Amino acid sequence: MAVAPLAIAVPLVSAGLLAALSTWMRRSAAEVVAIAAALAVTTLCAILLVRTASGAEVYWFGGWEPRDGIAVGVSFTIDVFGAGLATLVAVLMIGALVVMSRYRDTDAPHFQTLMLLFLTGMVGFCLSGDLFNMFVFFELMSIAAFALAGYKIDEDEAVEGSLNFAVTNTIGSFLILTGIALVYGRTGALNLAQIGDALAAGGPDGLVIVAFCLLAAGFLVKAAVVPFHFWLADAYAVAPTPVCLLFAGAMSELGIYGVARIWFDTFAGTLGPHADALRLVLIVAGCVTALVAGVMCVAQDHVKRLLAFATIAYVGVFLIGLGLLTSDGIAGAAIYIVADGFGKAALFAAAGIVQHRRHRVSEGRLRAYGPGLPFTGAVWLLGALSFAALPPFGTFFAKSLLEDGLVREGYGWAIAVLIATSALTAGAALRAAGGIFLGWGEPGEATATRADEPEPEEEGPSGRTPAVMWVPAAFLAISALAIGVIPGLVEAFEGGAARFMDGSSYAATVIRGTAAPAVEPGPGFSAPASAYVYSALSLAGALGVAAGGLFGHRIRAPLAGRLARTGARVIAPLRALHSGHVGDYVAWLVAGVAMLGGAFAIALQ
Amino acid sequence: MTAVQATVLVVVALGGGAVVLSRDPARQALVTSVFGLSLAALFFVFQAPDVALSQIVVGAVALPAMILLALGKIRRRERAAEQKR
Amino acid sequence: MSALAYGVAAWLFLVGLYGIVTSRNLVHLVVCLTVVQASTYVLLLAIGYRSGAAAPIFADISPNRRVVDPIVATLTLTDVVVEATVAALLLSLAVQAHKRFGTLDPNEIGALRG
Amino acid sequence: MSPRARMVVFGCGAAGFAALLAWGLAGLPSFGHFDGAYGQLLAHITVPERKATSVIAVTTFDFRGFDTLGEEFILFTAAVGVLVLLRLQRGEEQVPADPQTPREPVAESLSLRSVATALVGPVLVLGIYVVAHGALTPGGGFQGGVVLMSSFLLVYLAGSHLRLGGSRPITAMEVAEATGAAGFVLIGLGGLVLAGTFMENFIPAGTRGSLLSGGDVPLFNIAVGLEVMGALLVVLGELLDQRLLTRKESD
Repeated sequence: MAVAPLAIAVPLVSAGLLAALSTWMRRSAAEVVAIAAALAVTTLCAILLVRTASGAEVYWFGGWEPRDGIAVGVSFTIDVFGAGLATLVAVLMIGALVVMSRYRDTDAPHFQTLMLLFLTGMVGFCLSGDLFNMFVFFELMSIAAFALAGYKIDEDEAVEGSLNFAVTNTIGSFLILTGIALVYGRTGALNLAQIGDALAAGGPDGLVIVAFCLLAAGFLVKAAVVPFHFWLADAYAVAPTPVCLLFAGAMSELGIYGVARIWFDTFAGTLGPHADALRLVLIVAGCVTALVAGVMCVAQDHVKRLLAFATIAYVGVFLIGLGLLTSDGIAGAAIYIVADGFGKAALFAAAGIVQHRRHRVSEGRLRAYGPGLPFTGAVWLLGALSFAALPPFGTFFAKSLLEDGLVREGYGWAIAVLIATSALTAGAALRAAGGIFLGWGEPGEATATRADEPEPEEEGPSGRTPAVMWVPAAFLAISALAIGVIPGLVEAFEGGAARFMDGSSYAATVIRGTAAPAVEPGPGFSAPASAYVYSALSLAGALGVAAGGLFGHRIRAPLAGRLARTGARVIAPLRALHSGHVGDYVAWLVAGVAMLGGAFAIALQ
Repeated sequence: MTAVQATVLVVVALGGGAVVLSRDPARQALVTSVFGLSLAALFFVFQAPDVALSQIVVGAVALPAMILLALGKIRRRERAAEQKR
Repeated sequence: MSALAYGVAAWLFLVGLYGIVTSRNLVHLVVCLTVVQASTYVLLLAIGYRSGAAAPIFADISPNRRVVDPIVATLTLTDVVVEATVAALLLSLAVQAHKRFGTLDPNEIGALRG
Repeated sequence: MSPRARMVVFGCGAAGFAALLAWGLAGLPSFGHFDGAYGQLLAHITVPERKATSVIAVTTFDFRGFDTLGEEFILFTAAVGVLVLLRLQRGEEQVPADPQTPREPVAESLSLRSVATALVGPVLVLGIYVVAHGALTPGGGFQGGVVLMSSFLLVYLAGSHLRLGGSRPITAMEVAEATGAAGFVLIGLGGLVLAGTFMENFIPAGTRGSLLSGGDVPLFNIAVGLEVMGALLVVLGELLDQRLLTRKESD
């Protein structure tokens, strides 16, 4: 029964051990300890995942069980999505730790210590069933992430990116804390299930709406939804590549998970009647995020910054899925998170190899090298095709579920946004592939940032790719592909989504200890023909974007010139907004909270 | 609400504004220390002595110390850079 | 009168944000962030206060005495620790920023664009 | 954005945010009339079930002890983070800031030094007292840990070198904080092994009011005290660092 606390205790004790012995411990020993701890966490989370397939599991710390419906202690309430996300995090952590073993200047074992603490924060956040406890683990995750993002302190961009990250996300945490205070003031409870029960008893009023708005805004700052997103590109572009695997593959997604968790377990009971209006708000926010970030993604020359904007674009897609508030949408978003998490992590790993071999991250400059790095190119191509949501990638099934859900709820127009996002991000990634691995396009002088020629991250000769770099990259890329061919995958996720959305049986399990009712297995899923059409459209769009980027300068037609000028006119002010100035970012954050609050006030009143 | 509580609340509100408006960080460290103490007083009158103690040790001692030490470190570097020139 | 306590919390949040947005010095900015955080302390403890109640420490009061809410105090204790840690990390970053850019003014720091 | 544009964006946002906060805060129970069942339940079961007098201490370390576990590791993370962010870079070496006054911020006057020396003992004792009485009166591991930290700072102020076991003081402090943090988890694991649940109390509660009452709460307090003292000393020590980092090639 003690699996859940061990998933927290093992990495924490290991982290303490590493720090205590830091002066005397050899780097290789630290790596072994860290990887062993990550493996243990993966195993424990996988056990939880299997065990919770039939219903949520509750663990009361200190043995303080609820009395008369009042939670005395803190609980982990583990359901299949929470355990699944924790497992994903732990798997990506293993990959990151392996890649990191060739990382130079790791200041071992402090890097490993921070990574384990980061892991614990994320796992705890996924498993927790208590609002304040979620905040505590959220903070643990954030603080470790700030330090990891600023790890390369000898680069200007790392210091600035980490500062922007830390300031904006800390304000996000205060929004969450204010939301917690409001909820506690109303219900006198902190356990999610108990809050849900208490809120459902009263009607929705200003306090409930504002509390939900503040909590959601805080989580969406971490998820980087427009206009809270500015920090993300700054931080992800400069963080060490192994850390990026986790940032892009899991951390942003946890913000979306947080919003989903508090909606279904606590607020749906009272705000549920207004779900239609909330759906509109969330889907519109998701669409804006996906499109803005998709366009910015195409406009990037810095390879890691390009991937960072792709991350934001997919956060928008996940938000669309969550916004549907139906089991199709949730299951689609969940499959998307897993498949896209592996795909993006593979792309970042490939970017790390490119940086190792070429000492460059500017796409324009990398074009000058001509064809090369075929293996890395293959990994990159898989990642790019995963963006395009081609069958049989997991993203294909996720996207077709979302399309189904959108049509069913009357948001068919949003399918165009999904296709555009796939086309823009995959197009940018394919353009980069053509430039970096085939040497196509015109070599350019980079202007975007000063981080064009960072110090090489890894030690050792850069003439070949070490196994610890290509094995994880290949593993991640193949996982992104393999997710899609697991039989019964979609049905399993739909069952999980149905459980995840059932707030009342969640509350019954936590407060009264009753087992969750069995979920009727849904009908088998097969992607409709339209999904293949949409997928072909995405791919065509992507190829168009890539070709335009690589060969557009050769076309002398006046129409092409006008198109390019219009594009530049759209992108220039958008780029100017991403100023790197922390004051700007905070101003936008406050404006974003106000906008979200206004939208919620109109929608939920 | 008692008059004492109301008074301390007003002091805290003014203190917060004063911290923000002290644009010179060294002076701000001092103002922060006073602000931290006023918060501690507020927690005492809100019947939270544990929090008040924590606030005294963190807000009035540890935090200003960290600010001054960080400023000191920055100044030392500035001075060293000047000497080199 | 109850508006005063909650109003002070809202005021601290907003004035701290104003300081952050207009700050010309990273160290100043970090301190403004602690003002925002102070807003959460005030809010939590104001919510948990009960008129005429004692602190929930039964060393020298009767077990039946009306006491203020102990939970908010516990939450605030955690919050205070978070303040210290965030401030420590951000001040370290400010020190590094000065080393890299030679200034603490966010207007003059600018490595990341677009 | 220009400062003016930034202020416009912020001004509009802040107005909306203020309205939002006002709307939400208006729904709270009026000041002094909060009646949360959770807090009152804990207030009433603390003395009979845990034999400790401080509800806050028992809530912090037992009922909601798991939050405190996370909190301790937040502090721990920050200390490790500061060590990482302020570490020496390749190509940098440690040089004294100013050879004439190698220990600049130390109190210069003799009287201040003697005062500092005289205070070390009492402050140390006070810190230990605050840590030890955490289950009974206000205070506890966290507050005591900061007081303990101050006593070490006084040692520094008084001008004595802090040399523990021949290693760098920061190393010793890192060991202290890591031991405290890991110790907290290990006590929790003790509950798992001896009582069946992680962080469950496994020590007899003792009699109300005595120093060792409250079961494992005093143990947790000691772990936290060690952790807080070590972590804060690491942070302050790194910021205090007398050495200046300069590029080797520029010398």
